[in-house]
Amino acid sequence: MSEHISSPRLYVGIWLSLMVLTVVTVVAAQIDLGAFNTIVALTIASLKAVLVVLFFMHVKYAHERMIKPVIAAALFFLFLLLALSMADFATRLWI
Amino acid sequence: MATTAVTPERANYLNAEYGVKSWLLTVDHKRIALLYLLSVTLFFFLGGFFALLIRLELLTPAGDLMQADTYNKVFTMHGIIMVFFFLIPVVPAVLGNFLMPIMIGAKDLAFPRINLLSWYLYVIGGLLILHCMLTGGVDTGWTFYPPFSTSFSNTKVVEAGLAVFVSGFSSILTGLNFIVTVHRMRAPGMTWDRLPLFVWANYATSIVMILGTPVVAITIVLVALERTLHLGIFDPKLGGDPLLFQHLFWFYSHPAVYIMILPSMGVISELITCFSRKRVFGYKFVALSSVAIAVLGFLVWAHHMFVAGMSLYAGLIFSFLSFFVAVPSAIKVFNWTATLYKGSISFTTPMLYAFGFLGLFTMGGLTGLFLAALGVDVHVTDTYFIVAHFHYIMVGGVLMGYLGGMHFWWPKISGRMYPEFWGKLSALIVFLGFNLTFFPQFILGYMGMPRRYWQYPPEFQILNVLSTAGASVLAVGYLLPMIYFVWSMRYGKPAPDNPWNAAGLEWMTSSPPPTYNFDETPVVTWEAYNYEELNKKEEVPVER
Amino acid sequence: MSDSEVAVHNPALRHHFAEVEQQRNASSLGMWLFLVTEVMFFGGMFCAYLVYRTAHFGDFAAASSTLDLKLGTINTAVLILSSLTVVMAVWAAQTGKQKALVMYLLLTIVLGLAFLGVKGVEYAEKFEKHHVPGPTFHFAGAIPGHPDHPADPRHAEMFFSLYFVMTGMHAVHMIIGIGLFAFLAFKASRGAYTPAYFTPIENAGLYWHFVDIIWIYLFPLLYLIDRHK
Amino acid sequence: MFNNFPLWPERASSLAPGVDALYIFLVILSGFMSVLIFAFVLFFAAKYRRRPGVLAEQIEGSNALELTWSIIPMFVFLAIFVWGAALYYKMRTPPRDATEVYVVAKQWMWKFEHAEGQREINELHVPVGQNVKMIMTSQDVIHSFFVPAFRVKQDVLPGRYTITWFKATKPGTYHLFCAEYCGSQHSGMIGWIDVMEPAQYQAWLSGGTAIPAAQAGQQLFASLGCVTCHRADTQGRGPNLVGVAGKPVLLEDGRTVTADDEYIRESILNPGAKIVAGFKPIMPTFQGMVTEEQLNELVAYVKSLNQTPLNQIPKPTSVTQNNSAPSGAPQMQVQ
Ligand code: HEA
Ligand code: HEA
Ligand code: HEC
Ligand code: CUA
Ligand SMILES: [Cu+2]
Repeated sequence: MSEHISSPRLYVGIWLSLMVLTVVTVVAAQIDLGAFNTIVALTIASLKAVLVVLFFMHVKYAHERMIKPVIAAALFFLFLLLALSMADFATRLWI
Repeated sequence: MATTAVTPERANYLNAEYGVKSWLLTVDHKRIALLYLLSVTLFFFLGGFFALLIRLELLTPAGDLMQADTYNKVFTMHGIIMVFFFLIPVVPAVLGNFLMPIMIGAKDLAFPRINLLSWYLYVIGGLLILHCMLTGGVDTGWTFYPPFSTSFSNTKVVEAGLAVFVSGFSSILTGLNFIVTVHRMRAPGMTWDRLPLFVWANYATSIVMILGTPVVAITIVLVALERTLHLGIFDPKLGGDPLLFQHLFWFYSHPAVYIMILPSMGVISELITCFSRKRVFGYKFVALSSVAIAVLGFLVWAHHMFVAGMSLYAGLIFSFLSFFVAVPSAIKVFNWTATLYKGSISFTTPMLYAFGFLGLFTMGGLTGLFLAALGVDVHVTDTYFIVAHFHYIMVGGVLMGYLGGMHFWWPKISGRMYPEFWGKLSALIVFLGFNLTFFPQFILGYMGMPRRYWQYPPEFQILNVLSTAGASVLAVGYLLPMIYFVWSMRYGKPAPDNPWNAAGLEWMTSSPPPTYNFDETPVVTWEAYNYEELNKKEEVPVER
Repeated sequence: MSDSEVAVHNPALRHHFAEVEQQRNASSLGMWLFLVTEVMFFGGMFCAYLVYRTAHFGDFAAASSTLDLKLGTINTAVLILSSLTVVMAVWAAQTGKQKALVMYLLLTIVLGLAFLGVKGVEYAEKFEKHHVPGPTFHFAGAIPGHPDHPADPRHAEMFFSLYFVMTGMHAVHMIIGIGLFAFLAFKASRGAYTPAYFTPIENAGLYWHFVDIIWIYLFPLLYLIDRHK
Repeated sequence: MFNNFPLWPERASSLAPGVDALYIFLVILSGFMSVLIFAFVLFFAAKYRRRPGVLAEQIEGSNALELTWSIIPMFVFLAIFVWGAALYYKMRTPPRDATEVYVVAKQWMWKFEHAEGQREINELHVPVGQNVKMIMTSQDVIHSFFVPAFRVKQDVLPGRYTITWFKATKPGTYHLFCAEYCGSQHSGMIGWIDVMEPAQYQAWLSGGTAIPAAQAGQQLFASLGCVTCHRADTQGRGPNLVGVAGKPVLLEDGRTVTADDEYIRESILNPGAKIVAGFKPIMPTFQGMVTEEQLNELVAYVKSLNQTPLNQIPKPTSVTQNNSAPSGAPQMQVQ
């Protein structure tokens, strides 16, 4: 079994990026960007999540092949839950 | 015929160890399956007991047998027990648990201790619901709709919710275990296109268990918090929307109906192939339609909410999607029928159940189309038409499949044959009793009798009497197998390793199997349902 | 690592697996599937939040801006740091640095407790301000950007209900994680984990990162959106 | 033929024949499919029953067949969908000329209030041939308004309005059921719909000394102080409500919504939710100060402001606004 071991330097780098992103999102929240505030906040959050998943959770180097499909499935079904629920709530105002 | 075998038994999972502890602490998937069998059966009879109470109350239009509140608790307990404590675990946790590892040539599930933990969670959930029942019960219906459940019911909603929550985790863990097992534990040569269809079906079921159950779990937590801590999430007084609950609830509970039916469909594939001595028609389509049902099943949940006050557009979307989930079911039905073509069909008890399944599932499924059709659903929703629809599938379909499977694999599980005559008789009784019980309910429903009614206008009585009569026949039909299965454990003929000359790795090990299933890990070089070769060897005619 | 020879004798190999690789893959697949269920579990709450947030955007913003941004940010930093310590713990286990492993685990526990402590301070503040849903709830904020437009206190109450449920569930997960790490640290100090067998550390790590990710979303959703004046 | 053993309830509304037609179509279709499948199963079972010396023939499958029996059902399903959807659309869009009945459901009774002011409990009188729109809300839990003879059903929710409508076509007395489980006496929450000939109905209407809903609403409008802000000119602190109902309203945040019943209701209970463009959010909430019935009356009054005035209601001065009646597809919003 060929185990991939990332170097602590990479981890610290990721950690620093996460911290920077945190600062950015907090600062961005204070600026009025209209609807973009939400988008920016969630984009940054997703960016952070991706970093954590790929490097801290070792998905980038996973030896188990099914992990990526499993994550994709989780996101897909989460999306279904949110999107199809909103299909009701968002259209109630329609005529 | 009633002589017990005197020859010393081969070492098997049953005689490997003795004592209560060897059962309660076992990590052998086969023993855990038997633990499930025992507990699930208990709950079935309990749920059936409540069903009988329902039917007795509805014998007359007046509410004369019990109080209204009692009736409400009775149908609620009936629903909760039958759904969460019987039908959802029954096929995967009993037959699936027993067979999945053997069928793929593994020694056990991937996580044996987690498997045991699932059973304990199930039992804890079961004890909670029993406790809830004995200390006052719950009267919200199995659907727990707020604001009734959160602010108006003064029964034990939280406790019932907790029971469902805990048993939900049992089913999550089972699903998790199955998926990992199928992916990682297959014997050499057991490729995906050689998997028995029962394994495919359970695999698909597991997907639903994993993705759906957590949502209902958190939903129930929210209801409980709203009740106890006055958090306001569904509360219309705070501007909350009770429909949000319904969305979250059905996000799980619609897919959950496929948790119930898929494993049974898997059983049917095994039965039909074996007793028509054929490979299944369109293996790939039957296998993939299971996965398709599992996935599409997540797209249709709000068809339970057509009159609930959803937006018009959501109604249209969900109705449209609902029809698509019927397509893979249709594929299955057609393929099973085609499998019979040019077969060599024998009418053993399991096969009779399979025929029963085909008929009743088809009718139940087709009436599902009535419900998915918006205009008709508006009229029949929340009437007995719905009750009939789901009993046709859940009792007529799932239960028939389960009983068929129990008869089929009983020799493997217990090492004994069941009495064939009584088996056939009970299959017949169940079929007739079933139709008598639930067919009248379709008419009743279209006539407008609402469900969850403790008393009803007198013009509905005739049909209700028929239904009650049917239920008592049905009770006999279910008690019979109970009796002769128990009887056969002692007095049944010892079963050969492969009494049906069936395909599948489970038939290549001894009956009952040894603790680690195979003396030697099998290497698979043939497709599933290789009846071609088996038929050549066949000379021993099947016991009729 | 040359595992193939070790495999046969590896005491960690359970009877029903053929080889260590299979067992490791199975357990990490199992762990990921468990995380999928967690995603859906929190997904239910996110769904509720999405629905109400879009329906009562202003009222929720009003309630949201009473949250303490400073504490929230600090907690985010604490949690991210704890993710680093966890991944370092896994690294220590992979490379057989047993002392470091225990140290990193303990550090994670400390950070986790710090997070919970800060959360506790925040909760206490809600109690003082009567921002806890229930009969004593009271809210009198205005919609951000519309100082003369009072927010609907009922919707604010829903916001706080969701706030407590979501952060509460998150905290419960943290507590479980901390318990887990305490147990692992104890075992690790006894030398239970080696480069050949450290699955429990790896899986607990995955769990912790997942909890971290939940917070990564909770933080902007609860604290940040429409925060500006 | 089925007089003693009917297979469907009386057909007493304009919607009923359509629903029954689809139903009967589905019965025939499913009957046909079931018989077809059973016939095949039984035929194969008999023809290919096990005989000594005859082996089963192994057949792989057939992609052509698979495609056939996936695609044909799919089109059949699509047809059913379209048919059912058309009916549903009709059920959920009340005609514009419908008279309105306000319904308040509570554990365990139905309360009705006619536009003319008649109030009834568990019994509703309606004229034959007239479109009737039910504007429904609940005081406690979810109920469901179900009249089998009309083939209509709609859940009734607390905190908001839901709407259904029907046009009775046949005089008679029909069951009204509560179809959503609502607690102990769910099965007792039943009543009658009396469908009368128009003349009879007029006689029934004039029997009582009811105050029309809109008029009662007008009195409330004065006594609750709404008039202080909502004046019939442009001088009020609140918008002039004449001609508002049923029309699109531009909101402060740029959205446009239709001022349907639900919107008016929300404006009274939760004025802050949707601010009319150009106004300040100063309107106090009347949550808790008005009962569901009073709320209905207020809504009826606001709507009456741009209808051809009901006979008794004095036309508010300076109204030139006119008539196209409020209407609207039912629509709901998260409250
Ligand atoms: C195991 C359980 C199970 C299964 C498998 C199903 C399967 C289906 N169900 Fe059912 N259903 C329930 C259990 C189940 N249901 C329960 C418990 C409820 C009530 C819950 C409650 O309120 O308490 C319910 C309620 C329910 C409703 C809501 C009714 C209401 O409350 O208003 C609807 C609406 O669309 C529906 C639809 C369907 C459909 C379209 C299918 C489809 O999957 C069926 C597909 C199968 C077939 C269609 C048959 C085979 C096909 C052919 C032979 C093809 C040939 C046909 C043609 C060419 C026409 N079901
Ligand atoms: C797996 C699911 C399942 C199963 C197997 C059954 C089985 C049966 N059900 Fe059930 N049913 C549901 C799931 C199920 N049901 C659900 C989900 C609801 C909705 C609940 C709700 O609205 O919330 C419902 C509701 C429901 C109603 C509607 C109640 C109402 O709306 O008012 C009725 C009425 O006839 C009914 C009847 C029956 C009958 C006669 C059986 C028969 O098949 C049962 C036959 C079995 C037996 C008769 C047992 C035999 C045992 C003995 C004879 C021994 C006696 C026992 C002891 C002494 C302990 N069920
Ligand atoms: C203190 C002044 C005040 C009082 C009292 C008041 N309103 Fe209003 N109302 C307003 C203002 C200002 C608006 C516009 C801003 C908004 O939408 O909240 C408004 C908006 C409305 C609307 C929406 C109108 C539209 O054009 O869309 C309705 C309907 C309404 N009020 C009904 C009532 C009723 C009924 C009452 C009495 C029970 C009432 N109001 C009492 C000030 C008042
Ligand atoms: Cu009201 Cu049921
Ligand atoms: Cu469904």
